[in-house]
Amino acid sequence: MIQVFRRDVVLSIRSGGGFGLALIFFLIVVVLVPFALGPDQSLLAKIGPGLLWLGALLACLLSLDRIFGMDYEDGTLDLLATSPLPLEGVYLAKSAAHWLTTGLPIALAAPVLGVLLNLNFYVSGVLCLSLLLGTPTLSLIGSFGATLTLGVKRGGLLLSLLVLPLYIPTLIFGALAVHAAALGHTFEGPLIFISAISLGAIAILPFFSAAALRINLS
Amino acid sequence: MIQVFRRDVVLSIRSGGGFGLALIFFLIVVVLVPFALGPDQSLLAKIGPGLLWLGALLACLLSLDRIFGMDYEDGTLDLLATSPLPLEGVYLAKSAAHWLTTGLPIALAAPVLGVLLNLNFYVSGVLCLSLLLGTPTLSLIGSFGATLTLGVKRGGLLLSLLVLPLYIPTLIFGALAVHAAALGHTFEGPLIFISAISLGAIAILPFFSAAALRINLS
Amino acid sequence: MLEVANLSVGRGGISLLNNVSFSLKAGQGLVLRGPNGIGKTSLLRSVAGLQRPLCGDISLDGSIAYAAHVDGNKGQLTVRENLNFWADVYGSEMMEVALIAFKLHDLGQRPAANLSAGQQRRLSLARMLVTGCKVWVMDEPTVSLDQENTALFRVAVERHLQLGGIALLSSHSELELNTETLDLVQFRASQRIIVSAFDKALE
Amino acid sequence: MLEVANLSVGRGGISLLNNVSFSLKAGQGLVLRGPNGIGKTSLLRSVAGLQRPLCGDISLDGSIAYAAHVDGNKGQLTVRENLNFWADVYGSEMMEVALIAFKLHDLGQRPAANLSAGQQRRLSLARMLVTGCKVWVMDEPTVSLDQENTALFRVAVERHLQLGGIALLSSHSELELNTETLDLVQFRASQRIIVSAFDKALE
Amino acid sequence: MSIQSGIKYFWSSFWQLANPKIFMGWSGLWLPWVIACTVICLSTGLIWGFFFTPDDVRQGSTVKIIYLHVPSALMAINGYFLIVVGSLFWLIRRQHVSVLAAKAAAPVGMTMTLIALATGAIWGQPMWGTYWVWDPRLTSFLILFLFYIGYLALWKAIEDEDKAADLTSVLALVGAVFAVLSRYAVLFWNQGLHQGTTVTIADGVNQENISSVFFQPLLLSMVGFGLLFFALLLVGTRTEVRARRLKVLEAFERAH
Ligand code: HEM
Ligand SMILES: Nc1ncnc2c1ncn2[C@@H]1O[C@H](COP(=O)(O)OP(=O)(O)OP(=O)(O)O)[C@@H](O)[C@H]1O
Ligand SMILES: Nc1ncnc2c1ncn2[C@@H]1O[C@H](COP(=O)(O)OP(=O)(O)OP(=O)(O)O)[C@@H](O)[C@H]1O
Ligand SMILES: [Mg+2]
Ligand SMILES: [Mg+2]
Repeated sequence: MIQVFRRDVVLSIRSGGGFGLALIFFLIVVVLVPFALGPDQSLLAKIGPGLLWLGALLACLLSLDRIFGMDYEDGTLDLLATSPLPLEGVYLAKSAAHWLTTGLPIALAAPVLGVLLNLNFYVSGVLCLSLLLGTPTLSLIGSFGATLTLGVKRGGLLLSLLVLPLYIPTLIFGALAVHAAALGHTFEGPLIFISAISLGAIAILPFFSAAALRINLS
Repeated sequence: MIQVFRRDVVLSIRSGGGFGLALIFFLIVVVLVPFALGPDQSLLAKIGPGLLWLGALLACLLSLDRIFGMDYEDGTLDLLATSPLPLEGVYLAKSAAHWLTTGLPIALAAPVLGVLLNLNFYVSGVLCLSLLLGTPTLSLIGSFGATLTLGVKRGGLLLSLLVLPLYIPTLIFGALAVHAAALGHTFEGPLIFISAISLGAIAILPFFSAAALRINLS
Repeated sequence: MLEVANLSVGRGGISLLNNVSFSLKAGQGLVLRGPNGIGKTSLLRSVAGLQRPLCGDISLDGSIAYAAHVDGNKGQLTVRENLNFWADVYGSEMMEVALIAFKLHDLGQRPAANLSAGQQRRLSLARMLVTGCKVWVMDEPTVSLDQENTALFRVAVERHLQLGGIALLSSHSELELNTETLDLVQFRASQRIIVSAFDKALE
Repeated sequence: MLEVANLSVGRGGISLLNNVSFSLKAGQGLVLRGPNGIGKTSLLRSVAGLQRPLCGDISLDGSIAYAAHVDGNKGQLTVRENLNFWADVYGSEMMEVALIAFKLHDLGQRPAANLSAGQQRRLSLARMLVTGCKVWVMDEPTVSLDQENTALFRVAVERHLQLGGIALLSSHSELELNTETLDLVQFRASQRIIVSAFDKALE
Repeated sequence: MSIQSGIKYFWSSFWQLANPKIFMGWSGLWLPWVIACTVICLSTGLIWGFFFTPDDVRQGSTVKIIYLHVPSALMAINGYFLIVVGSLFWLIRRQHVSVLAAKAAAPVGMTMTLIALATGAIWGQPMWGTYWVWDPRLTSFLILFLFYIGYLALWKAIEDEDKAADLTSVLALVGAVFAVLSRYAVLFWNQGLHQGTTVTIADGVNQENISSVFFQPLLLSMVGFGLLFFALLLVGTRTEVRARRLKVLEAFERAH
């Protein structure tokens, strides 16, 4: 498992991807929004936290179909499936690698980008925390979706379609936590929900994903 | 050229993609936004037009890397390059197929989704018009970006990164036209700009793209 | 010990091979032969556990390593990194041996994408050595290899058998290995369509 | 008429072959031979116009069709649709001839993804017929083919030559074609590293 | 007969239904009756509701949308439930009929969702002054709609029937878990404008919220929609079974 994780991280860095790109995509979404919505400062400050969560989600989404897609197309997945590694482990390793190269850098950078949208220090901290707790779920659910659409060429959009409804609880609680913090309310409730979803995802998704992988390979 | 266009459309329909999916992704973005930003009706109405433009842009973005990617990976692009078709023609055909399966359905559906964000009939019409004039540019620029990142595996994020800055003028004028219509101002100016950009893209991008293709294949 | 008893395989609702049986003891190899499309790949995939057979039993002791038609190397990783990954996955120490066996040491630092077809193939053959598995299942292993490298392959397989390994191969060319061959034509399924219990009940 | 004069090719900053010259008249074929990694693929790609040669001239009259190591068929399209696409691109009417020449008529409605390796290869060979081009440039065309299908290939090439075509092939196996062969070992570049004008100026 | 053997008998005859041939015979026999009941219930319910009930004091005649809105909303949720159950039976017992029923339920459920959304939107204009608000109930339905589309798209995208059955079943199960999550998340997110549940199966009528003048025809059209759903489900499943048989025959054609 750790080998698969390490290899996936290296591959994503080698292919001009890696930590930087998810981040930059995130940055660009944040930059584009004022163009789309107009430069009204107070409006932007109001929707800032939610936008950052949305941006994180989309950045995550963009790289999903390649989690398993590359290995499926070039035959590596067949080889991995015949190796002694359990498919559950492969799934977890790949999700972890995806998180490390997209979710984590985004979570760490969000407070910095928050400055662009006038978020204060406290809200930024909560944003960062909520992303740290929530992005693993995004990667886990995304990889699960990727195992379902493995055999489908150009499956990127189908994948998004399958995955987005599953993202909604995380998005709601994530945005809720930051909104609550911005209004000075307590934000522990939503954060606990996010963590619970993350833990639940780790607990159940590996089995379903491994099953989907097995089905798709046969 | 017409053959390549026809084949690409068939391929995109066969692979479970086709007209529907870009649309659905667009719908999903519209659905996600209230979760991220909160359900405040007047706020959503205010940012609605911009959001729809942003959604169209992102839906377009998600399917870009497959325009040339599939053909490159399975060797078809080599074969096309040695065929009597000019690469400029291949580029145009592929852009057109991409537009037909993403841009066009999105433009036509935008007025319907406008209902979700409380846009009135008049503004929806302008939105539809601006998308009809603007989405060809998105496909053309996107395919151009795809020719640049051809050799890069998992190039999806890099591609978005290259392409997004080029999308900004179209996005600005597109959103501007709809904002202007919402405020009751004239909107012809921005629409003319969008059309000019589209025409410019058709005029110059084929040559650059063909050059990029040639470089990437050698 | 690899034992295949009364195995039937099919693809896409059509049965291909019926009642294939063979058994390989430690040190034995078997080359499957048969015209294009008879079902060699399907059979090998079934043995490797990648495809559910229609019926029949496959029993083996020892671990299995599979090499498909395609190479499955990662173009962005160097030759060494590719092998190293599989060595890690299988917990083996055979890297250097494999590099030498297939004359890859000079290419060690080269990204796999920049290899020629034959060099790629050598890399995927080296991978089999690296796995340290007892049973090798290989689908047309010598494709794209020149004569010299085919000889390297022959040596590797013969060594593997001498050390008590098992090899199940398919090939269209003469491998000149000291192993038995099995012509699959005799097993070609006559009643071609697979009818599942569900479909049967429909009639 | 295909004429290659003093051609040098390289890859990734390393020169591979120097001063290759040959000329093929209508009806002539040439099989390139040489060990793995010598530069056969690079040479063929240069001839097909996919890769810029380091120096030398390639002149040909007539159109060229190229078949690479990989098949390049679209898995989601059927065999017929695949061929039909290329027939459209080349504006040719040879579809049915090609289907028959490579015994693909029974597989016409099958999506290419569901073909075996040898059937895929037949499809990409049929594609060459469909192009109707005069010059065929093919990189290891008989990989994965069984004997019967190799014979079909041989017939197709010989017919092509009889009709005044030209064929430039590379192969590791004995093709038994009635053509000349050219061993590339004699052209192997001695001074391996390519120094571009820019790099030269730096010295 | 002891209770245990009774239960056993029930299950064995229940699984018998999953045999395609028995299913086809059984469903062919019952289908006309189901359709007849559907027509009777639905037409009386709707005609009674539309023409023989008074206008509401506050809502005027728009209240009559309720006879379409509420039943279709219920059936939309029902469809989802059926998909999950059918998928579960398929994954556990490999019963083709159950997964084909799940597949057949999807388009029906999706249409019901669409009807609920459309009638709701039309109702919303006079009631709330807008076609759409981001209310939890409404939003949940939009998500449900998306799920239906995704489920159907996955069926369509995968060529091999059994593989598609497996993968869509996995999706349905995971989707069910997240659907429950979403339902609660959405409640946290927004309290909403939409009416609370006033019709519950358990206590029949809640007189405070809805008077029996409206309730009786509503109940009838709800039963009618239920029967309609069942009828469409039977038709759909029979079509899927036939399509499956056709595929086998086609393969035979090609092979011989
Ligand atoms: C597009 C928007 C709408 C959707 C998706 C929607 C959805 C639903 C659903 C799912 C139910 C059944 C809930 C249950 O019984 O548990 C329901 C019932 C109901 N809806 Fe809507 N609705 C929408 C708009 C409206 C509007 C605009 C009104 C009018 C003010 C309305 C009034 C009602 C009423 C009175 C019920 C019956 C409540 C009950 O007895 O349970 N709905 N709706
Ligand atoms: N989905 C499918 N539907 C129908 N037939 C299929 C499907 N997939 C594969 N086949 C057929 O199954 C047969 C066996 O394929 P397989 O790849 O096992 O052959 P093979 O013996 O390995 O051939 P080759 O020597 O060409 O590699 C082929 O005739 C192929 O056309
Ligand atoms: N980017 C690169 N950098 C350095 N060397 C490269 C690069 N790409 C290819 N090569 C080398 O160029 C040589 C020629 O490759 P080519 O594919 O032309 O060989 P080939 O004769 O076709 O071999 P084969 O018989 O194995 O197909 C090989 O030795 C290969 O390792
Ligand atoms: Mg095979
Ligand atoms: Mg080569």
